[in-house]
Amino acid sequence: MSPLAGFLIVAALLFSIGLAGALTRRNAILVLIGIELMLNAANLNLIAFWRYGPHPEALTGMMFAIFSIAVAAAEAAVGLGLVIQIHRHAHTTDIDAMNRMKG
Amino acid sequence: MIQEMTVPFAPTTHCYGGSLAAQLLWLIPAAPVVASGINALLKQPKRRTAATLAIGSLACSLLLSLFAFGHVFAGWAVGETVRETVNLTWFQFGSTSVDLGWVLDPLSAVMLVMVSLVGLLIFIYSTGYMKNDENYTRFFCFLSLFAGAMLGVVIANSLLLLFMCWEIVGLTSYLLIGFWYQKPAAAAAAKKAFITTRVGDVFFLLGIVWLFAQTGTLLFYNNGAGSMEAGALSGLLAQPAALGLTAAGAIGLLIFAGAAGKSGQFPLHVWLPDAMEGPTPVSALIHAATMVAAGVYLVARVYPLMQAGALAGGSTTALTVITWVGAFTAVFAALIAVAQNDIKRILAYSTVSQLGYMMAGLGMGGVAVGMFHLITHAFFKALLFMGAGSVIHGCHEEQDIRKMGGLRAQMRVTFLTYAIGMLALCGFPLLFSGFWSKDGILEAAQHWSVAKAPFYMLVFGALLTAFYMTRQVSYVFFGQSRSAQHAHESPRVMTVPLGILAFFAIALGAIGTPAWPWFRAFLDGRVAGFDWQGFAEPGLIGLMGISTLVVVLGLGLGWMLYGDKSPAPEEPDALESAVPMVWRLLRDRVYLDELYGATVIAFYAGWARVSDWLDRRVWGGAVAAVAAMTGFGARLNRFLDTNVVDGVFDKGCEEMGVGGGLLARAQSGRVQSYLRMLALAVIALAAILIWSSRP
Amino acid sequence: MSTTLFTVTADQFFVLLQHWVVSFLPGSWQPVAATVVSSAAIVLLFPILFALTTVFERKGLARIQNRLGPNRVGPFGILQPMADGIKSLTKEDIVPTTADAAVHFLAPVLLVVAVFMGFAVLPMGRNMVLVDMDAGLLFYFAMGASTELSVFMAGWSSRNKYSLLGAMRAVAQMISYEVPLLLSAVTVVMITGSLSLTKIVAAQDQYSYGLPHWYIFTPWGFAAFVLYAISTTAETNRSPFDLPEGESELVAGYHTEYSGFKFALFFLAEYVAMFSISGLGTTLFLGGWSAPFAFLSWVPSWIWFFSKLMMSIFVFIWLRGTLPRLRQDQLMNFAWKFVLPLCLLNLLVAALWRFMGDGWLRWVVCSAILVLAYVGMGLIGMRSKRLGPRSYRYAE
Amino acid sequence: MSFVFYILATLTLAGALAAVMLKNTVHCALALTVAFAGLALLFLNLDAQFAGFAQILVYIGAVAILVVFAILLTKGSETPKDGVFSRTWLAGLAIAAAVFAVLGWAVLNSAWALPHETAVPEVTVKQIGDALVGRYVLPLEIVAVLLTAAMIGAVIVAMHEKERTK
Repeated sequence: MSPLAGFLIVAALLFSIGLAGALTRRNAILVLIGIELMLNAANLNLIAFWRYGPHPEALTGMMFAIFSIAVAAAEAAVGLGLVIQIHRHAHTTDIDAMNRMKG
Repeated sequence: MIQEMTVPFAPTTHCYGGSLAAQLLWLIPAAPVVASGINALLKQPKRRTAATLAIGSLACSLLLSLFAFGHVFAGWAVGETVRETVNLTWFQFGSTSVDLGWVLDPLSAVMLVMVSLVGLLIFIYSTGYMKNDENYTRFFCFLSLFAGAMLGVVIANSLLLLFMCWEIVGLTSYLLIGFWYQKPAAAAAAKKAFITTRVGDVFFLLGIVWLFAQTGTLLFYNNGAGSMEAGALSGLLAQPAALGLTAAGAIGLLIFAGAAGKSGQFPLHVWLPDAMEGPTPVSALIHAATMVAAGVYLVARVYPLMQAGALAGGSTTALTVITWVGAFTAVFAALIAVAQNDIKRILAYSTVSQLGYMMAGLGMGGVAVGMFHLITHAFFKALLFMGAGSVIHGCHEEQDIRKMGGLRAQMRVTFLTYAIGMLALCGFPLLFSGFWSKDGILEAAQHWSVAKAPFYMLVFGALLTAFYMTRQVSYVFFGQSRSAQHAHESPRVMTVPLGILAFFAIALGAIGTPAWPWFRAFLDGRVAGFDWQGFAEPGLIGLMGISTLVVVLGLGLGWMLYGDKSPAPEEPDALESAVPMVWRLLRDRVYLDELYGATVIAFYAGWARVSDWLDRRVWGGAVAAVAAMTGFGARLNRFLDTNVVDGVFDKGCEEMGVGGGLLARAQSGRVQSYLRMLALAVIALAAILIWSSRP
Repeated sequence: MSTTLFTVTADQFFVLLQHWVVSFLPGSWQPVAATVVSSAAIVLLFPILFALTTVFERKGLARIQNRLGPNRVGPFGILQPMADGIKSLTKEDIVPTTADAAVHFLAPVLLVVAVFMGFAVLPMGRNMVLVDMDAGLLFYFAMGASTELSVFMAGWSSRNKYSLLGAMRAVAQMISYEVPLLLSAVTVVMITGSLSLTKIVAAQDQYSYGLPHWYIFTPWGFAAFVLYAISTTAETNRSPFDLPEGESELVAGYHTEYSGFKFALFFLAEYVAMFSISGLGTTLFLGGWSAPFAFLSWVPSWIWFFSKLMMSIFVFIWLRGTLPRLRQDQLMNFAWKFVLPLCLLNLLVAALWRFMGDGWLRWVVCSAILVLAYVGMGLIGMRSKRLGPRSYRYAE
Repeated sequence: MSFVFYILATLTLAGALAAVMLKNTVHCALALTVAFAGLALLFLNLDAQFAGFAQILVYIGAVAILVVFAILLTKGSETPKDGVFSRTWLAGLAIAAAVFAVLGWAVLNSAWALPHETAVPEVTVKQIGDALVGRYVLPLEIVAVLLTAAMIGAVIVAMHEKERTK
């Protein structure tokens, strides 16, 4: 099995762990953590494909990963900001309690 | 010189006539019409202003007419016949255009002077006659409107303008006859007058439309393109119409039918005697001098059309018909006049018969003969009517001659002028105008190539005329007074016009004598020299002898039968005791009204009932059916709407709502359920992607 | 000629020593052995320096406060660190019951490791760098980033309100000043065009008219150095910015619940962090191991590096002795409203400097901009502050 | 598959699992940092030096601290009253497993087509710098704008209630 497959398996596993976290945890912040993990799994995939891809000198995979890191950081900041604000209003971070947007 | 009219229509005024008179011709009818307009706005008590306005406007029209007459006379004196027309395009549609215009030629000049002069005198007379009537202003408004319309008819160069003024004349005659509308008889008489003239007018309109269709223009004279000019006439002659008549002949007859209605010729004369319900000045002005003369003037104006195709000296069918109708009316009306007891009714029948004379004159002798009799008749008939008016006024509204008598002494001036008028009417030889004008007609009848009968009828008519006039005079003026009150002479404002008219009744004869036939020359545009040879024409002396004989015979008979006897009112008339059957027939006006009642009126009544039945049953039924249908449609629509449409729609919305509810549950607001759905979607997509891309 | 041989050997003494030691091992192991030896050297050297600086600092402070400082243990108090060391080792290591044991223990370890990692890329002498990494500076800052986390772990794990409060303040301060730190370093990168520290030192190792090309002598360099110095003092929670372990209010800040050896570790980590951040400062601005004057270049390069290092440490101690402690909001406002804007401006000036080409013009323009900025910001800052009597918003 | 890779993989996955499973939220955060560090090392293992350091600097340096701050500010550190996992945790787990199954299946199926061994790409920071301002200048500018917006947004969102609704 090629090393790339190994990395892909690890990334997939990491992704599903992140997804499980996001789906099962009650605390909003942990959902965000789950999402961060999923994003990182994606970055790992990018770098792996870049490393073992046909044109590493094109740097596409790496650049993509770098930009994705930047964006993920921004997303984390805003997400946590929102969670803090919700907590300040609803005094809870329980994700099930936050269903004000119910249809 | 006519400034561009800023009225909506853009008239292309190809004013053929350049002279000032032609230009200002339109002012003559305009003045009285404006006066009537102002009068209409005045309040009832404004009596003096109304009268002065009416009289003033007609005086100004008279002056202008004299000026125009002078202009034409000057032209005639120099030797070239003046015919000046001013034509305007009323409105234009596509290539054809409807034109109006007025013409100044000897015929219209003479009529202008006659109408405005007689009208003025009657206006002055009526200020006295109507003094104690409360609708004084309204009376003068209608009178001046009538004068304006009549003058409009006279100057019209276009059949359409003529027809419009013709209708206004008809309207004013209706208004004036029915002036005392409180009296049911007056109202009925006005309606009768209006409807019978309308019958004539229908044919007249048909004639106009046919003429317009054929020649494309309604103008009489349009420097060559007018309907009365050679080009159009030849076209009309070429056109065959029904019953072997040429188009020209047929149109001529149709127009004559209109004239017959207005001038009270035989079949349509029934309205004229009943029109006496109106005030006497009205009868004098309208039913003696002017309006009834309009018909004769119309035939004179359209004479070239009538005469088209006539061989030298010969006669066309149109003219023959006119002559026969004229002659018959003359005799017929004269016969009835003999048996009448109302003073104005006798004069009415006399007018009908004299109009018959004029028509016959036109038919046989041409325009000049007819017109000369019209002019003279206008003066002495107006005189007679006004005389009768002053008699009635004097006898305190008494109209039945059998209750009058011996007024010779009490109303001296009226008697004198009335006697002059009577003698002129009968055609007393040499001195009176009536003699010369009637003599002209008889002469024409004598030379008429078609038949001799009209000549004898006219002579017999003359005899009858003399007879019933003497009967009337003797009943009214001679014998002893049979009425209780004491009759008094009318005031000067009434007697002065009588005097003036009396003078004209005598003087006018001069211009038509064979020795100096000025009037005929003036109309035909020939030079009129004075020479006694005029009398030397073959047969003229004989004719004069016959007519004189006839007149003297009539007078004698009349004096013999009635003279100074003045019988008691209930006594049977002298003639009645002689020939009671004929007398009663004549007194009841040959039961013509009853005949019409039975035939025409019944016919229309029947049709009215039929149309009423049709309207109520058939159309009504149809409408009711349609209404029912729509009602049913509406109910069906409501049923469909509520059950089908709403039902389906509401049910659909409900289902939508339920579906929405289901979906809403999916939107639980819990983020994780969204994520789950997302993940499921990812799995499904990935599976599809992988499954589809396997080798 | 012989002198150059001598200077070279002196200069490269440690490198040769390393090669000599490594040569005893079989070929394949050599690279690993080389790194092990070098890192062992670093790990040994800096704690010794730490010990020295503790005394050096306490004596320095005393001198500033017109008192003697420790002089009981050994001549002039030289052996004082030995005493401290033995004291901290023998003291009982108390762990609060409610504390989160694992995190409590892990915090100091992570801190020390993170701090020591920084030295890997610092060029301490001519080709005396442990790892000549292409993205050396980036590696350094990456390693520096985990210090905040360990501070937080320390503060939180001891379940003590004061320590948590102290940790929060420390982390907030360190994060606030990390941005200006990076930005000032970036100006140097912009000019040299490379992240590798050896290249940066090489770029400064030239002399014109006898004056060295150190970046500090350029207008933007000097401004960047000032901002860098401010940020470093804040990063290491030293002197005016030592609010977190402000003894007067928060007892000992985030490491109140630590005692014994763990407390010593914290202390060690703090000082080593100071050494490594000063080391970076010298490589970036003071020309690393390059001599101040051309004619002095015969002196071994590492001597220059360490002397500059000690000069910086002296400045730290000097600052500690003279400046009063800043209040938390003043500290934060100062970071975000004064230091950061000037760093951004400095970036602009550096860009201008680089693209204006040689000549006196760029000197005038850059220095003019910077001077104006400093004066302006100063005036605005001063005018808005009401220098009236101290008002306590929460105290009363 | 080098020995180092295995160690790093287990380290990362353990960190991730801990981050998801642990009861105490702060521990989860710390476990998360371990996972981030593991990933950074994996990046270095893949010779993506710049990405690795960026990962450390950004994630461990900033995001971890952010998460921890968030936990503290929302009193996450006290043990939650009613269970750590949401009511429908089983469904979530099943779905995650399903996702992993699909991904794994995809990877294994295409494993034979993956390239085995390729040369170590020689990447210097200068190349990355050139790429950033050369080919990827637009994404760079957009990310710059995004980061500024996110910063301002986050500040406004989390600003203290009192001032904002004055």
